[in-house]
Amino acid sequence: MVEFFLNTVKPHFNFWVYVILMMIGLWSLIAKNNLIKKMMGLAIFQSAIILFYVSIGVKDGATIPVLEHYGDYAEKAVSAGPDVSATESSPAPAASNPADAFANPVPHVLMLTAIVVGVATLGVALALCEMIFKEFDTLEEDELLRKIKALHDDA
Amino acid sequence: MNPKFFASIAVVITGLVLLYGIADFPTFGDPRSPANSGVEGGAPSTSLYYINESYGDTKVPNLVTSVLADYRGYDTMFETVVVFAAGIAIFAILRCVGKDDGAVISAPTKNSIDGDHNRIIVGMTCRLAVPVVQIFALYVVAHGHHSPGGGFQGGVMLGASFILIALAGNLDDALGRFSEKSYMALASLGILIYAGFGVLPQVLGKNFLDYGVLQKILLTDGPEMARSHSMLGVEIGVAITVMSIMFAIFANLSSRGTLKGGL
Amino acid sequence: MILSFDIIILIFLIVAAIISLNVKDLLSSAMIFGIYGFLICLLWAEMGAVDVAFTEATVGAGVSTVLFIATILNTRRRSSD
Amino acid sequence: MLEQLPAVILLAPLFGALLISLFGLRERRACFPVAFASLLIALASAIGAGTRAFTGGAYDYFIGGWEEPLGIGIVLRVDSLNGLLLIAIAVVAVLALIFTIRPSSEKDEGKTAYFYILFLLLCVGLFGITITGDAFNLFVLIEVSALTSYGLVAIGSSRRCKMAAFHYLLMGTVGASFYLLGVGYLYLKTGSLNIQDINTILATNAVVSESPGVTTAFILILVGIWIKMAFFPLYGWLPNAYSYCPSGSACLLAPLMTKVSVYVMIRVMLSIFGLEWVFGHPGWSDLVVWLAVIAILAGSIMALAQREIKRMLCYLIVAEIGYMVGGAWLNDPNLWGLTGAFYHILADAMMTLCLFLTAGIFFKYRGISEIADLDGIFKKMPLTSIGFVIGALAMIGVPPTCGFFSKFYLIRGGIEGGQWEYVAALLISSLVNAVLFFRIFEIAYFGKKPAEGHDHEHNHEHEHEHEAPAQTVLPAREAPLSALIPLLAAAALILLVGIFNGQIVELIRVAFEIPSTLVSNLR
Repeated sequence: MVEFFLNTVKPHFNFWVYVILMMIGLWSLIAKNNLIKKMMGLAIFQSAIILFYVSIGVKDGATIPVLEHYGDYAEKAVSAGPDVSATESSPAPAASNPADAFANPVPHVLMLTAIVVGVATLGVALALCEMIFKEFDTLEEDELLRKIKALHDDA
Repeated sequence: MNPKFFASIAVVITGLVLLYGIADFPTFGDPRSPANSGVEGGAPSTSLYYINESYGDTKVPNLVTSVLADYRGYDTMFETVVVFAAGIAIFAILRCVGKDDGAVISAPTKNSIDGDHNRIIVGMTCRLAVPVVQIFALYVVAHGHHSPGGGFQGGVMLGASFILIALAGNLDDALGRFSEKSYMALASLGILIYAGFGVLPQVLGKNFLDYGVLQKILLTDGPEMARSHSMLGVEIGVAITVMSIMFAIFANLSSRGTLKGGL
Repeated sequence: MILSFDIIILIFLIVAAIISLNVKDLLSSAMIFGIYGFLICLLWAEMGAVDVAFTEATVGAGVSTVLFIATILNTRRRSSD
Repeated sequence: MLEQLPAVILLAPLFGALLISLFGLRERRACFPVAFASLLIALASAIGAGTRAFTGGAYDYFIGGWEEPLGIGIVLRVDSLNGLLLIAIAVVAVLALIFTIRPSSEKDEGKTAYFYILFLLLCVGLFGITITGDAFNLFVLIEVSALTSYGLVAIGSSRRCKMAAFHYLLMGTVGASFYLLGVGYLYLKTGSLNIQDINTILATNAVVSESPGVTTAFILILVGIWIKMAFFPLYGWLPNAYSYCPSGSACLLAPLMTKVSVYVMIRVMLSIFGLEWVFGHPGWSDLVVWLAVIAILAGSIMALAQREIKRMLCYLIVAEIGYMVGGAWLNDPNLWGLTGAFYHILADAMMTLCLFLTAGIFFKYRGISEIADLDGIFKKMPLTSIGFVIGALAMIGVPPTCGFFSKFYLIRGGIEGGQWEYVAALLISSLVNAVLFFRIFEIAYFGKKPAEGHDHEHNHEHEHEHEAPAQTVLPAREAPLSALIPLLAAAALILLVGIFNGQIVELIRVAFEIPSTLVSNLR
């Protein structure tokens, strides 16, 4: 058990947790009855994807992707190119490439976009929830389906 | 068929597929992984290019800002368009202009967050907090080149400051400062600023969003500084749109589209 | 990145997700969802993704919780599950 | 100026939408001309950009001028495949827009500006999906088109469209999220987001392309797109969303949304993973083709059971999706099948537009939503009926409409791939379509007046548009020009796409890199 954890789970711990969060979100998306609970499930589902992406860009011992945060790296990188060895003040353990001192910025950029998309979707969904409540006076899915079916039978 | 049973099966299958894919991932935090430094034997990944070259290209120390607003600026423009589209979709769904719809809803909501006895303290605290929040939000927008932050975060904070006014006092108070007409105009103005910074280089004979050529207009030392300044302009556009739409979404959601009463 | 910190936050994250989905009072559920957003914001900051953390703090813990609360107060507070 | 055209295609509708949101709320009459002008500009630049790709081969447009090294910026790539699709989208959008000149009722007046903004932004999203060369940018544009289509579905005043839109939103978001996740797996394995770059890495690096991570990425992307396009087991959202939304929205959504998703699937198979990689996995093709067969049969059978015109058309869309997915997945990258699938995207966009326009006209101007109420409609609305007949014949697959040629290519692909179940399903589906539409022709031409017809005909969620309780009382009145022009244009396009199928297929084959000697055999 412990060995399995150390060998299989620990090197990919973030990825395992992302799968678990994703399963929680997806399950409540399908199985929960209340529409707002469904939306919470969807939000958790999306944040799991963000967790996955951000985990891609993590480097051991790297700092945040702001060059100023790191002394005169910017000038050095520009003047000497990517071949200079790690600077003295580097907290990175024997980084062979100075670029290893910074986390990968690409997933961060992508996830900024994804978070925005997520909140936009959430807003539209909540607006739909309010309209559904106004029309049918409930947000429970089984009741809604019953009322819609009654509507259809009347017609 | 029981939906919970069905859900469990679907979720377990998805989880197994995902775990199958994880099995041969590089170790978490490995700087030599393909995403961080390129496929073995292939060209170095783009992230290395950004870390090594983007300061020379754009003179912006915050890599996320430079990638977001310049290299992948096209994405960011559509991210703003997504926010705008969501706002318009919400107005289309909720906004009721007719009079008959308003009458049903204007009944007082019984389960508001607090009673009247807290109103004065909360109101005064928020009144003091709002200017500070707004100043900080402007700082976040303007300082996105050098520190975490940028148009989107600053825009959300500006929007949140108006939401704070609406939450502490009432919605009419906030709408008095930021009316429907102005948030519609500002929302489209923001994207117009962004797209304008994209179209201007086209007029000057370069590709869409090629800020470097703007040095003739912005009178900067070289294309790098032109990119840096254009990024600031673009971030301001994003902030304006996001601020208006965030507040507009709250105003419509909290009043069920009537823009009267609120929470 | 600090692995022990990472693991602790991730475990809290799962707990917060499960609780927020299982509380029957939607208003408390939304508040716990705000806590979830804040935890995940801490996680981003700890993983070096400061810009994402900033966005998550303003959006996940801030605006989306407010939107949830606005909707819940305009609809019904109790949920059947 | 000519090299700027790929960007102009997107920018024209975007600026149109912004202009409407700045001025359209006050000046409602300005909305339509602005939208129309911007879509015409988009159409013109789509034709320009497409022509350049047809004559000079595929070319790139680097956003921001970031060319080297490949993948640091975002690139728009136009080849003959998406050149054709761009023109088709622009044409369908223009025609659907003309149909919306007259708002369907008084109550919708206040939402006119919002409707046009969403309409134009949806076009922006669809153009962007078609033209982009970046895997993540594709996700962002999918979300642009998705959010606007939720708004377009929910903008109607019927009671049920909100619930339909909510389900559509849940399914659509899950689909887009799966796609995003798949792109993440690919990014983790290859370190790139550029479609061309990923393709090169997968083609040259066997270690990467055989890893389980890439396989998972493919499965996730495929499932995500299948949810978006309503492929068989995941189609649940489509009939409600498209049949309860307003007619104006349906005429844009039904022809385009699912077809563009099919295009994305073909693009993923062709340009990201490469056909050799996809068909290098034995068994996948058979599995997907069997799913497609089930989709075709299920869609056709459920279409037979429907009483409402729009719902029947929605289930036909489910069947048509089966055609295209099955055609694209026929054995050993089957060139006939792929060509047929892509040609069917264009053909089906026109056919669906034509039929949804007719359904919209019947509903909007006569208040008819059920098949049984169509009796004698051919005599009352002869021009509308011509359009309807042409659309229906194309759906059945009668030459020289485009429906015949696409089915011809697909069936030939099925025979060459040796997948007879697909051929059989296609033939059965054509037969079912024939039964369906000839039943309607019978009712509409000879008139059938059963006593049971009046009990169930009025769904009261459509009450806002029901100005005609008894159809027989109405005088013989043709639909107005604003509805007839797009309908007849769509009908003409069905015939034109059919007659000029040789040229179109040649263009499609160029993209699949097939020597054009094969094409000459088919004529």
